[in-house]
Amino acid sequence: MRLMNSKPSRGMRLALNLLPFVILLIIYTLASDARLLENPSDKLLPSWSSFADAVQRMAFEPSKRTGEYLLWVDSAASLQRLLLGVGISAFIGLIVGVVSGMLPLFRATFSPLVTAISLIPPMAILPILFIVFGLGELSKVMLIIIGICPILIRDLQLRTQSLPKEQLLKAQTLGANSWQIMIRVVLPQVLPPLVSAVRLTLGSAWLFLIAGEAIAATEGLGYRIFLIRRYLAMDVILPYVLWIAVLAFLMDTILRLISKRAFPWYHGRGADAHE
Amino acid sequence: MRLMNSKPSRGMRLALNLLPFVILLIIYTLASDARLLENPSDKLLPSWSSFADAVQRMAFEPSKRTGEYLLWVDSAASLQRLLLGVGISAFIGLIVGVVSGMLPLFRATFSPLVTAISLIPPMAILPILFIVFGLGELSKVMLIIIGICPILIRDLQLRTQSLPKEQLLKAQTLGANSWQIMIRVVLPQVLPPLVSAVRLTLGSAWLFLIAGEAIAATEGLGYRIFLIRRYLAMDVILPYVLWIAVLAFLMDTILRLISKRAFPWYHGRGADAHE
Amino acid sequence: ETKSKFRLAWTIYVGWMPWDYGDASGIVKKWADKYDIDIEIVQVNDYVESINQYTAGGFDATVMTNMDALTIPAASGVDSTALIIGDFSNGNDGVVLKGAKKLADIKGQNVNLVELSVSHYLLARALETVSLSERDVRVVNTSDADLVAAFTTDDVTSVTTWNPLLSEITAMPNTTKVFDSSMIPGEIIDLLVVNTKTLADNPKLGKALTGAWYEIMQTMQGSDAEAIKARSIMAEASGTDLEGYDAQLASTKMFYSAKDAVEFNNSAALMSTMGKVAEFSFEHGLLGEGAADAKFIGIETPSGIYGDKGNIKLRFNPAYMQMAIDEKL
Amino acid sequence: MSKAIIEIKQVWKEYGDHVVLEKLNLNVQAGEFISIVGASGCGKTSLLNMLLGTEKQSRGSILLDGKPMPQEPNATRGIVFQKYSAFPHLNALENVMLGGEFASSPLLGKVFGNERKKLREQALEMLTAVGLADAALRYPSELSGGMQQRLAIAQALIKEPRILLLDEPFGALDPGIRKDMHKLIRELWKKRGLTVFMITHDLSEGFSLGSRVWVLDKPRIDPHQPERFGAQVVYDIDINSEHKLSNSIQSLIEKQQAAKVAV
Amino acid sequence: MSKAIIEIKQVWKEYGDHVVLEKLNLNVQAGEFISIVGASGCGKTSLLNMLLGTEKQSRGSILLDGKPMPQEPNATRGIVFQKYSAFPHLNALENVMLGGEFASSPLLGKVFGNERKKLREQALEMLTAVGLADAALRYPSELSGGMQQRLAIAQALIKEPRILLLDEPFGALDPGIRKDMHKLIRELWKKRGLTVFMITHDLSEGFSLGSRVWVLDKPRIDPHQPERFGAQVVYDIDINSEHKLSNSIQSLIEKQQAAKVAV
Ligand SMILES: Nc1ncnc2c1ncn2[C@@H]1O[C@H](COP(=O)(O)OP(=O)(O)OP(=O)(O)O)[C@@H](O)[C@H]1O
Ligand SMILES: Nc1ncnc2c1ncn2[C@@H]1O[C@H](COP(=O)(O)OP(=O)(O)OP(=O)(O)O)[C@@H](O)[C@H]1O
Ligand SMILES: [Mg+2]
Ligand SMILES: [Mg+2]
Repeated sequence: MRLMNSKPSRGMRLALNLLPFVILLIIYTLASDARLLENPSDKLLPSWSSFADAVQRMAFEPSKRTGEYLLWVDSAASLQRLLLGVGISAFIGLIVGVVSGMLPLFRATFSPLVTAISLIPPMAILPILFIVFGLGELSKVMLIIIGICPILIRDLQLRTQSLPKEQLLKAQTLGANSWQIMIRVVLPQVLPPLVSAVRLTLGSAWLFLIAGEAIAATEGLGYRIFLIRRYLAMDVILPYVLWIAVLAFLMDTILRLISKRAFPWYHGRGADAHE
Repeated sequence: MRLMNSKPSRGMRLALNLLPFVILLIIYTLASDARLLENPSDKLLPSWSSFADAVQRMAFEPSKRTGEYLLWVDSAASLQRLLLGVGISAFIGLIVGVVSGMLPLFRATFSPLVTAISLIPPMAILPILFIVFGLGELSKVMLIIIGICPILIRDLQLRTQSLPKEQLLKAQTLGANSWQIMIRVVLPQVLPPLVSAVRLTLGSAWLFLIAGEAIAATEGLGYRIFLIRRYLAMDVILPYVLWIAVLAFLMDTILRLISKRAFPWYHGRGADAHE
Repeated sequence: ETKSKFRLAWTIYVGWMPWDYGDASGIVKKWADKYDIDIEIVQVNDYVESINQYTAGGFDATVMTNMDALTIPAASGVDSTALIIGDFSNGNDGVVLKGAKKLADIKGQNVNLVELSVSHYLLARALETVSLSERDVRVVNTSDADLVAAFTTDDVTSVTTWNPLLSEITAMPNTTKVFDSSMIPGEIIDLLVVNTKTLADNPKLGKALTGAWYEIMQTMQGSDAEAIKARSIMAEASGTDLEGYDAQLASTKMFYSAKDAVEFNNSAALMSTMGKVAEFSFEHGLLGEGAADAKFIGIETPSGIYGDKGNIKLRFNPAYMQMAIDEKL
Repeated sequence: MSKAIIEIKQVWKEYGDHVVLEKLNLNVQAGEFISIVGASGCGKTSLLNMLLGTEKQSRGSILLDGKPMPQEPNATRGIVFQKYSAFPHLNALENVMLGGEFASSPLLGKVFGNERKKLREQALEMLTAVGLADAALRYPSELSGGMQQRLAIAQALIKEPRILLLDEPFGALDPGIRKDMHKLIRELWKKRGLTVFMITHDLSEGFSLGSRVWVLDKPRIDPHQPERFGAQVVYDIDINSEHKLSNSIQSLIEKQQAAKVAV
Repeated sequence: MSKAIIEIKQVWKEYGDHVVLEKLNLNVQAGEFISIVGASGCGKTSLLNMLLGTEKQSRGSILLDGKPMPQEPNATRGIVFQKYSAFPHLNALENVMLGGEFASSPLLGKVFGNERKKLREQALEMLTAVGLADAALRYPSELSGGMQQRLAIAQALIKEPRILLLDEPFGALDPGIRKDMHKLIRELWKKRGLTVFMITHDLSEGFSLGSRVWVLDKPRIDPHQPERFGAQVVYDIDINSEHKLSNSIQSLIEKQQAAKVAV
């Protein structure tokens, strides 16, 4: 049988899924043990018990300084910034993208500007951003917005433009004006692609969040990682990184489920599998 | 006439295209003049002549310290890292993506791992990267690779999986084995999507490049921006940012043209406009 | 103009942690209330960013070293005053080599440090002592957050940095601190810098800050329970523990009393130090393209003015610290 | 003879140098069913687009009720395309209600309460008329190709357009389903007194449905510059009065057509 | 009677609880042209997939030349789908040459020099046979639907398969073009002595092309559990010997079919 035709059984697949993770864990344990044997105060590859201690300390014991449970305070702060940034970006992306996709006059005016902005790596203008927007919450949220909004706008504009021309004509023959077509025909149809686009840009949003928090913040997941990076406290950094990955995964999953629930016509069996 | 049906004429469109840029330039000039009037040695919004001086100095005069033409040295260093990182990522993305898309056994083993990796913001694991790959060129290239490779792999896997099943069956009825199908049927067909995917990830690649250079380097565009930030020399930072945007634009354009040239069957009039 | 709301930025460093304690313990608020003003204490992760913000007008007061006060705000034409001299580094900054035992071995090596910072200055001064120059090494700009991680890799053989990074690095096996700031005492000075014009228009700000600072100094000194508690809080905020923080304090010459600070401020050594710093900064292009020589920017100290008298942008003015001594606050 | 609903006078359609249609002179009475046939690319859709108002003739004039044709689609002319006709995010019922909602609610394009109930009833009636009563709550993607076209027709008819434009409405359907659709469209046309223009590639469909058939073709061809001359209506066949004649012509055309296609 | 090329013995096809096909018992002689018709979803493609080797029967056995059917597609059985049949990144000539290249070059799947020349000639011959000689250097996207299907057929035939499987090969084509394709496929079948299985939705196509027609349908239906019973071959009509009979059956089926579709 050709290799491409041989499919693993259910149980086999699960085993294969887990295999690389198990191997990684084993390698880590061996390497960590070897290093710690040589130098017991080595911080690079902490033992599993150090991880447990660190998690216990960060998540379940109040900080001496502020009495706060740091992991949760950091998570709340970061999530709030992320959701604000992504939410505002999605809103702007939707409105500007749809209007720009529908109205040639608007598109001619703003599309080149959006393209130009999207070419500038936000990291390069970080210093400028902080000067313009200050060091408060605003600048962190703005960094996310500047980073992902142009992508969302361009995607939504493309989606709007690629709606079948026939639909827009049909709506006109039903007596609709531009505004009605926008809110009843175009907007609802680009919502599911908006959710997909947001899911795709979430990774970048996390990046910008961490970069922003690294420079100016007093709490947040990125802040904490950068703060303790100076001490190479891997026992805290690695759990934080994993926690970020878990949060990212949860957000992606939630968005996927919301989209499935809210837009059955998009994910229905008829329309071929938009995952 | 409905707003959505009114299209600007050719000349009108050009004028609209330029409008926001002209407005931005005017606003900048006014703001800069006002600030400089108050404090002539203000560095935040330099005058146009300071920009000209700075560009002249960075691009066309040898540096006093090293005798190098800094802009070009920086550009060469950054471009080399970028091209290496993106090139290697594209190569890995193509190979792993195609194999993973074609072979269910391989996919079951590696796909969850790639997903997990893609969830981790590379910025958060920078210290780990440095420790593993050192501080040299390798770590900067690796940062780019770790940042964009998972995206490319997942995209290429999806593209491979979404090739019509009929094609793969047809190839089998023509007597091909898995290897032949891979190199003659699948690989050539996912090359154009690979180019599109690379174009989409170029923005992220620049981001990671700049982040990497900001952390440890002796030359490079990101290095210079973050170094010069120490004395707020906007007259150099802004031209550098613009220059990065120009480079990004050129790379995107070149990739687009290459794709058009190399894959006429993909961009042909029959296949509806893959931009 | 006079105003009633002020913003002070601080960054994590042993000599600046008292500001965090002053904020957390309410001492700053107490003094602000006394003068009927508001002072917001803002922590900024990134040191350079906090100075940039100050220069752009985002903060009224910011902590920084004497060198950065000259090269960033003063060089950008923002007239600044060193309101409080908090401490100088007395071993808190150092040059560390891997393997080698003496400073001269640094020749030909890559040196990882935050370029154009006081570390860079320290390295230049260190090289002078063994008759080397910057051309004999290769400086690699490396962000402070990643220096410790960087040092664990094989390609990094020498670094110049400050605490707490320095103690993390020297704690690693096979390392030698071949030079530190205790060999150039009083040259790396940590200041609270205030915009001169704001200070002139709002003397209340200077009084409140100075008053608060010396009350904090009083509290954190010694080994009574309250001092321990204060230093524990500072330790945690900087990501370490009491023991680690005390170790850092040990290599810092804190001016706990205003008297010492004023004395240091008025000494002739300060002016000659600033002269060295200005020359270093000029050589590295830090004074801006308009600077014809190191004396382009005027620096006012009680013992005289260094540089251009017509372009004074940095002032060491002991007036408010003197008020603290005189208990006029 | 009654006043024509549509008059096409000396109409040319050109894209740059490319002459697509030339010198069309045609009058259409209300209630006619005009089938338009012709080789691929000869300009059928261009003609329909001019009637819809999305494209403007290059020369000449097109009159609707004696007045120039509005330069935009509107509710007087309904349209059904080969595909993409229904809105995928609305179920069948909502698709049909949409036209009424646009008219009653300029701001939201959506109505509630009693008004909604009324619209709903009308829409259900229309769905019943096209045989989709049972599928009222299904999304277009859950409907077969034939059902989607029925839906598109229902959607167009609820606005009671005087003119119905069909661009290969059954081109994507299986032969069995086509026959049902023919029956449906014939009934609707007769019952509602519509004026219908239908483009089709299927000659027998064109002849069996239409009351009049227009055959578009280029009467002259310059082999070196095929774009120099446009297509005209080379045959304009009234099915009712000339049924005999048309039969013979039909076989003639079929042969011609087959010969062309074979290239 | 000669040995059957394909024997289907007591074959059932189930997906989980859903019985798609039940108790099929059929023998096919080399050189037969079997048209398979039946309602949508009744299991025609499932049957073809078992013959192709991409799906396995749930029970029973399928024999090819008396041996179990290989469980993978291979060069003995060519296939033409309704679409996606040609490789879009190769021009027509390269598409047809590909089969030969696979055979001659296991490593690269690509041949050069003299061998290439030979393959090229064979491929051109095949393209000429299907009437695509002039379009040899065009990409599939530059070919019309009909031309693409010709190309797919040429591509399949160059491997000289003994069995040709067609799944609604002309379903997406216009009626005029369909007729040409019928002529082509009939010629190729006769000339090359192929055994052909063709699924079609068009009854007249099935009857006019096939030497034998299988009509798939469910003989029993449980209205509450429609998935309990699978389809069988309810009519197995030999066109040559029973032409008269088949005509009457055809009209019967057509009526049945039409009634179903109208739902
Ligand atoms: N917007 C346009 N710009 C330039 N040429 C066009 C445009 N629209 C159509 N054409 C050309 O006009 C000719 C007629 O096109 P049209 O779509 O009207 O043909 P048709 O008869 O509907 O063909 P088909 O049967 O394939 O739908 C074609 O040659 C086409 O290439
Ligand atoms: N992989 C599968 N898993 C589950 N059910 C399937 C699968 N493939 C087909 N079916 C079901 O089997 C039945 C027969 O499908 P099949 O594709 O063979 O029908 P068909 O006769 O070819 O229909 P059509 O004329 O629409 O092509 C359908 O009800 C379908 O839903
Ligand atoms: Mg057309
Ligand atoms: Mg099928």
